[in-house]
Amino acid sequence: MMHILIELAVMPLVAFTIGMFMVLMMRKIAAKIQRRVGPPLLQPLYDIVKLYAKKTQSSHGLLHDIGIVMAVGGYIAAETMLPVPGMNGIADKAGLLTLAYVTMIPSLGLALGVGQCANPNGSIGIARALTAMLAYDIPFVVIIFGASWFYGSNNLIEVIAAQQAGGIASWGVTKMPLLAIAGLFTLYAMLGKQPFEIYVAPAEIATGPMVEMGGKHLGGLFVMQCFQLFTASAVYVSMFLGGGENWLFFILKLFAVVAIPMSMAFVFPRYRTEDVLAVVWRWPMVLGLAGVWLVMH
Amino acid sequence: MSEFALLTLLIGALSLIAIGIGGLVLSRNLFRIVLALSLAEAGANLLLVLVGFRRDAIAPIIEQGHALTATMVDPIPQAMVLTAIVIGVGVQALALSLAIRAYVAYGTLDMNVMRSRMETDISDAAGAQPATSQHAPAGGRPLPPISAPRLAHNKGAQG
Amino acid sequence: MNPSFIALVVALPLLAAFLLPLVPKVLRRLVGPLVLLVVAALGMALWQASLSEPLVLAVGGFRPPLGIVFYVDSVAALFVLAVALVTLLLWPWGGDASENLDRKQSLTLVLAAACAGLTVSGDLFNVYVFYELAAVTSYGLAAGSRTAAAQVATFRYVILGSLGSLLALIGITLIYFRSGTLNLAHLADLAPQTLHDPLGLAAFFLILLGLGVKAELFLVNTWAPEVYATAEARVSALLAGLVSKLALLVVARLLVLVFPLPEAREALLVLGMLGMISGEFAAYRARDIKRMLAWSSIGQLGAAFIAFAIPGPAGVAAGLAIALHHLVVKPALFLLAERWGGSLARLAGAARRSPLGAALFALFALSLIGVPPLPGFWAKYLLLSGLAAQPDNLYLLAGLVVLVTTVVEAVYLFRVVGVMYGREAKGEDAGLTNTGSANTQPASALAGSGVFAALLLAAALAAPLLAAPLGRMATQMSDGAAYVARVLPSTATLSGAAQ
Amino acid sequence: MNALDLLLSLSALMLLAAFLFGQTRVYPWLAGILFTGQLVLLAGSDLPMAAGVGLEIFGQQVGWQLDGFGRYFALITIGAALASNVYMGGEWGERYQADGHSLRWLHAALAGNVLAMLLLLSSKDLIAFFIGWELTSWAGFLLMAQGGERALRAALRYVPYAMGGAMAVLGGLVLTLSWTGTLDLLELSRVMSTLGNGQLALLLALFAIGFSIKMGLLPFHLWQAPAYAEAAGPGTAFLGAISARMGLFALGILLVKLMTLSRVADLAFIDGLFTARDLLAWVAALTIVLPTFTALKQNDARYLLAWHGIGQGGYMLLGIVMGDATGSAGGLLHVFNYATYQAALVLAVFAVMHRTGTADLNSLGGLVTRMPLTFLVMLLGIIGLAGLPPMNGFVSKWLVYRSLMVEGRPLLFLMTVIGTLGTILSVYKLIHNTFLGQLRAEHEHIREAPWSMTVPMLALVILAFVTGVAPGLALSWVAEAQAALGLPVLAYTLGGIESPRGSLDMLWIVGVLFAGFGIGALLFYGAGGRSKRVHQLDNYAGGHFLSADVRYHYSDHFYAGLMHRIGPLYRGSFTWLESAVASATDLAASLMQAWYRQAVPALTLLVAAVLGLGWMVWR
Amino acid sequence: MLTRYGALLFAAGFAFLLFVLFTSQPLGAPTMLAGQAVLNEAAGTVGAANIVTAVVLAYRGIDTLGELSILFAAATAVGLVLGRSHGKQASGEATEPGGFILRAGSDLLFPLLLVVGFYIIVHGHLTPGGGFQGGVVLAAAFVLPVLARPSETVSHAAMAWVEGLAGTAFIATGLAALAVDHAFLAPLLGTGQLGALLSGGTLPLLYLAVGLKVGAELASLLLRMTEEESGT
Repeated sequence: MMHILIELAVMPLVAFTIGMFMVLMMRKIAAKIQRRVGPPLLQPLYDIVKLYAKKTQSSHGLLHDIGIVMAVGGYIAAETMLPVPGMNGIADKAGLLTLAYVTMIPSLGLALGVGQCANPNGSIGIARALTAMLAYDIPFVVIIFGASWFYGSNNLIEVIAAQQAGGIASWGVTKMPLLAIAGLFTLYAMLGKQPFEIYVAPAEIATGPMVEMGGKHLGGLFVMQCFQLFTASAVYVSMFLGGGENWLFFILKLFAVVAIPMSMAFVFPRYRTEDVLAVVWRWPMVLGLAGVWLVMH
Repeated sequence: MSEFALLTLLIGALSLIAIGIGGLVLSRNLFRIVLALSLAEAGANLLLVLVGFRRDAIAPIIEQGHALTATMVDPIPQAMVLTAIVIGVGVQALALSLAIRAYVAYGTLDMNVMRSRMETDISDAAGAQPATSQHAPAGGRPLPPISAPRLAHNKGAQG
Repeated sequence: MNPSFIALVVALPLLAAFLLPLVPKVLRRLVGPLVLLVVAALGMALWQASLSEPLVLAVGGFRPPLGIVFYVDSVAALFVLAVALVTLLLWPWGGDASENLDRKQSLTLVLAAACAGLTVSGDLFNVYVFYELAAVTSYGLAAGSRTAAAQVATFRYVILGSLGSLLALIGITLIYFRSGTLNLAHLADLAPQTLHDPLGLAAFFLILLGLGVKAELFLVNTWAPEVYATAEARVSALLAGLVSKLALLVVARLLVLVFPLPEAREALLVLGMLGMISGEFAAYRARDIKRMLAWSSIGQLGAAFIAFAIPGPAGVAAGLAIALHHLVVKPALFLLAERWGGSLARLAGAARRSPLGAALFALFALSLIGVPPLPGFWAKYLLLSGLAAQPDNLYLLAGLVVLVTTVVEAVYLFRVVGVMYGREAKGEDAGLTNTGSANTQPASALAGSGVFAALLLAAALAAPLLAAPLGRMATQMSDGAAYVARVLPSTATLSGAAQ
Repeated sequence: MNALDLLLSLSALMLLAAFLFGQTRVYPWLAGILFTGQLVLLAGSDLPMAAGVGLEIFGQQVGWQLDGFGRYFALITIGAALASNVYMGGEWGERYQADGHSLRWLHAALAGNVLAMLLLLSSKDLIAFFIGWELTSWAGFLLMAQGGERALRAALRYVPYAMGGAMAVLGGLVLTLSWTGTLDLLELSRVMSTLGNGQLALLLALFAIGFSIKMGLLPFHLWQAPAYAEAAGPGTAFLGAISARMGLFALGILLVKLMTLSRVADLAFIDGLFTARDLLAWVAALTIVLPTFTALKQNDARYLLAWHGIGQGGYMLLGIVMGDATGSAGGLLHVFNYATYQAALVLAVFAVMHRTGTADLNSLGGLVTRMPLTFLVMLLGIIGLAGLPPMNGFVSKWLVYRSLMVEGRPLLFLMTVIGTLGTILSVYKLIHNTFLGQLRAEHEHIREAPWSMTVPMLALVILAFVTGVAPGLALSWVAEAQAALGLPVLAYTLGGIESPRGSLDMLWIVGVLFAGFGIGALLFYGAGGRSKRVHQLDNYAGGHFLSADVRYHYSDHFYAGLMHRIGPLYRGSFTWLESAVASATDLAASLMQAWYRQAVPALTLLVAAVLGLGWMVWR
Repeated sequence: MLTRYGALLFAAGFAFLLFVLFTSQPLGAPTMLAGQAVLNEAAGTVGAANIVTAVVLAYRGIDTLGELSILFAAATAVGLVLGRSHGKQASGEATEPGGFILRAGSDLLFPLLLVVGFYIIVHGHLTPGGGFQGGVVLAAAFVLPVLARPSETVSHAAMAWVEGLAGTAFIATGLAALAVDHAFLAPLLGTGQLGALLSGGTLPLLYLAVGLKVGAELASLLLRMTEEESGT
């Protein structure tokens, strides 16, 4: 009981910090690719502080706020279900599948909040976001299925233990390379980063979910993004990269998961909504199903 | 009576039936139909009598001169024929009277014309469209799926 | 009970019919119902008496193979009762000029006598005579609506019926030709040696076609929709409800006693299936309620033919159940149709104008399609379980046909229910909405169908109690050997007669 | 008089009472008391509850007995009826009567449904079963047909399906009798699995078709959505919550108790390429996916929910077909869970209809401020329907997923997840188009639904939440049902299940989730400046002020991109099938009518006589 | 055209099939199981010299009752079809009477036909003939005057009385047997001397009833049709 309370208090901080640096890293990588300098070290934190500190904060109603609360809170809960070095939280009571569904709660929260704003552009953005969720979650659960079947368990603690037992040779990525590749692909779609950023559409914010978000609503979403980056990469690390033997390796793995594919993906142009569906349902799906077939035979 | 004569009678009776039925089927005139019917009935009656016929036998009437044990033809078919004839008469009379009335009403004795007039009358009386109409039966066939108002441009809505 | 009284069920209605025009005007309207009540009482008494053992009457006191025999087992007795009751319920009370009413009442009485005769007669030619009697009276009644369409339809009916009778007569001639006797028991006794050959089968087929005209057998039932659509509703009810059942009963008797052959059963089965398919599907597209009911009754009789094609008591039980059920339901539906008449489209909103009538229609429809616990279900259950118990695939096919056509039946019957409970005709259609034509008697029609509904509900409640008597009746009827033994106590006399 | 007799007589009494004075204000109170009494009686009685009366008819014993499996469904039935009854008893019923409908008949139909279902659920043999089955179908018809012309027409569309199903069942029944000589369910559970493969396959086909029609499995599902959606409000709720589940009940008895799943798995087709069990599982899986995505296209809230009802049935069947403790528990638990939130959702939609007069998703919007309680009900309901924590829908679906994972069925698993994701999309559309977005000017003064409507709705979602947090409460009934059916029994805890390969403890999960929300709230409200509340009608888009009379609510064609991609995949092929059958019937009917219009019937008679004679003479 | 030939072909085929069936056993040698027994017994039990009559009235008496009823039903049905409602019974215009020869002939023949008819009826149990044949002659006797003088109608009421009473008499005889002998239509009054006019018990009485009934029914049938003809 006590350790869970502690984890609930500590994990958001850890996740926020790691997530923030991930954001920074991504912006840096993007800048390097585009031959720019990129933002300074604490720029993401400045962004959030600025937004929170804004004088004019307008809310479209209780649900607008609650949506943000749900978005942030859902990830906090999800983090508690992830085993990290030294803390297992309630990972043995929830499992991979539950985790996958808990991570849908923030999307729903965001959708509710945006819906309350009564801005048609926001609603359109949410329709895109949910479509994207439909796109990436389908291959994602195939991968979850393959991993659970391979490890014979749904319990992330056991999954990690099984991987750590034999070093790199028993990591998911070596045992199930196809699933790992598909997982990476899916992870990218899940994060809503290029080239899958159509629903957020950061460049044309007026036609995305963020249209009515300002001040701490937007700040909350920035926080959520940090959590999301952490959670998603941690899930991937736990499934395929042997989890965290210790915090150092864990963090390195987390950053690697985000950094490596990003360097490649950033050069692709953005996909349209229906193309996201087509791409995500084609490559990761085929890879994932093939991986599951291999795992099961 | 010789075998040949018997066969001739049989063929005669059967021919009457065949001619009668053939006429019944082919005639369009109501009176001819009734006549054909009575012809066929005559054939059938003849057949019935023929079945009761017994070679070298006398009529089943006990006369003073004859012994009671004399060979007689079968009396039962004869009785049956008597009944059958009377039945035939009754039916024919009824058919004729119907023909008369129908003629009075429709002014024709042609069965085909009468039939189509009758069909029309039935439909009129029922207040229904004529049977040749391609409309759906009253009450409608099983409904197409009910789609919500603005679903039209989204074809094939029901999966 | 003295078996001599059996003759009364035929003689009394005939006597009443002959005397009807001579009875003083005051009493004239009472004669028919009274006589029918007496016949009903006789039927009841006969049923009681015959449940334990069938009654045999040698008419005129001549020993069986020589004279005509009346044979009353519990089935026959029940049908006598049914004849009396149904005729009473469909009695032409009025609505006509006095002279024509006399005639209709006379004809109805003669019809009742003919039907009673059909059920009790144990002689092939006598059956033919009563069949013709029933035929002629039904022709008369069918033409009794005195419209030109009715007369043409009846004429066509007469021609088809007479041709059928002709075939039946030829069939009887064939049988007599081969066996030299007309007594059914005697024929049953002789059949294995003499009639179970192509000739016997041919004779059976001819008789089947002949009697099939009244029984609405497929191939020879094309008259039914025309006649039922043009005749008065209660006449249609009589023909569809009563007369068809008795022709069917005769065919069944013949099948059980004389021709218990697989070929005969197959013929019945195939024709029954075709009847069900053609009737129910044709009704599916019917546009007016009378023709819909006519087609529906063709389908139901097809089911009864299928049932009687099942060998043994199971088949007879199923056939009886279907026939009796239809006997109750179809006349009631025709009575309701008399109340509404007209095309289905005009029924729109009928439930508002006549809630009781619409409710009764729904009740009968439910029973007709066999929704438990209404009696129609038990009839269908008996039929299907009988079919399923047969090893031959043709029987299974028949079962499939029954199932499929029931679905079709449900669709068109409930389409009507839907129309009745739906919105009333609006706009230009409103003028068409018929509020009951002048020559109908809505109240008596509704009361009549109400009585039928009461019978139906009583049967539903008493279904467990009815099962045993039905089984007994079926056993009695399907036991050919017992029939022979009862009518011809010793076969020794027969061989004596043959000498 | 024992407990089951009492239960059934109470039900019959209620039916009678509904007929006699269903239109009065007293009746709902009486019915509420009686329903509650029935619930208490059911929950408190020892199993199995056997009826004191039994009949013998045509050589068959007909009797009634309620075991754990039946009681599970019976509890849900009466619970759903109770909620519907309360809802019907207040303002909704008055409006319904004022609109010219008969409340008496509606009450009677509801009571009749309950009675019929109880008879079905407690049947001891196939005859009693069939009686119950048909009564349920027609009582359902009665309930569907009320509420106007469209309801009637939709109900009529149900008739051929219902009858087709009933006839398939009846055919199976008589074949069973013929092959095994018995109709007693207990006896059959011993002998039926010993039948040969061919016979068993035929029986399975007949019964399964019959039951699937009721359940709305593919391809027999087309009737269900309009029939359920168009019924009168509480009728829709009741029908949606439990009526179609009678098909699941029957399938459960057939597959598990009578035939046994292992025997069903023996029935292989096409050289063992797939078995009957696979086939059923795939039908269930497709039933999850296709109707769910059809629901996504609906623009009427009632239809949307009704289509989801069809889809959710797939999870239940899939769970039962998996046959292990986890899967079958999931399937069975989903019956209860689904009933709670579906009834709540339907009632909420009808509450909105009660106030606004429409359920068209393109004519609503922004009602969250007007009807907050109804919004809450719908929010919790859709979370349940979508199968997300913390509601109970998640638990039952999780059990099914878990079973599919353990049994190693990746494609079926994928189907269930696709279904869930589709549900999330579609329910968001539901709540967005109804409660979020722009408030229409004409809805500005709408009030919250009256208490008689909100109380049953809230009770249902609270139940759904409580059994989501502590699924053990409902799982005790499920375990009892599993035992009665002969399935392996799930070892459950209050919070879910305890398993080394992955357990589920909803108490902890929900606890953490709410703790997370708490921290989120702390982060949001605890820091930064106070936010100013903007009026609901004070909106800008693209820098342009949007006044209330401009309709800018984004509702139509909600998932345009998705539809563009997947729309062609399911373009009404089943509708085509249905209309093909209808046209074929029409054609056959025309042919038959032509037969009866032949000009010279005598010729037919002659030909028939000649052919028949020839056949008889020369065969 | 195809229908025409097809129909003829089928009619011929029907006859051919019947021919095959009826030649499957020798004609002219009937099995006569019941027939022979009747031949043996009829004289003794019924007492009619004409055994066909014995069959018609005694052994198969109920057939005859049925057949009378058919005639009655047919006549009633024809009345129902053709008959008008009250008041319009008589035809409007007077019809031309027949020629002299017809009128004189009919006057002459009427009594003759009556006598012949009754003779045939009452000797029905002795000689060929009987109620049906005699009844037809009687009917002819009553129709002939109408042919001669179409304007003179025969009273339907009287006809109805004859019809009703004759039928009643037949059944009453049967019922009397039921009362006396406990067998409907059983022969009563002994058999008498075979071949005598007053023999065969109730048979002559029954035949008389049959004759009157047949005569009246046929006459009324014919008269109705002639009225219909002249009325239109």
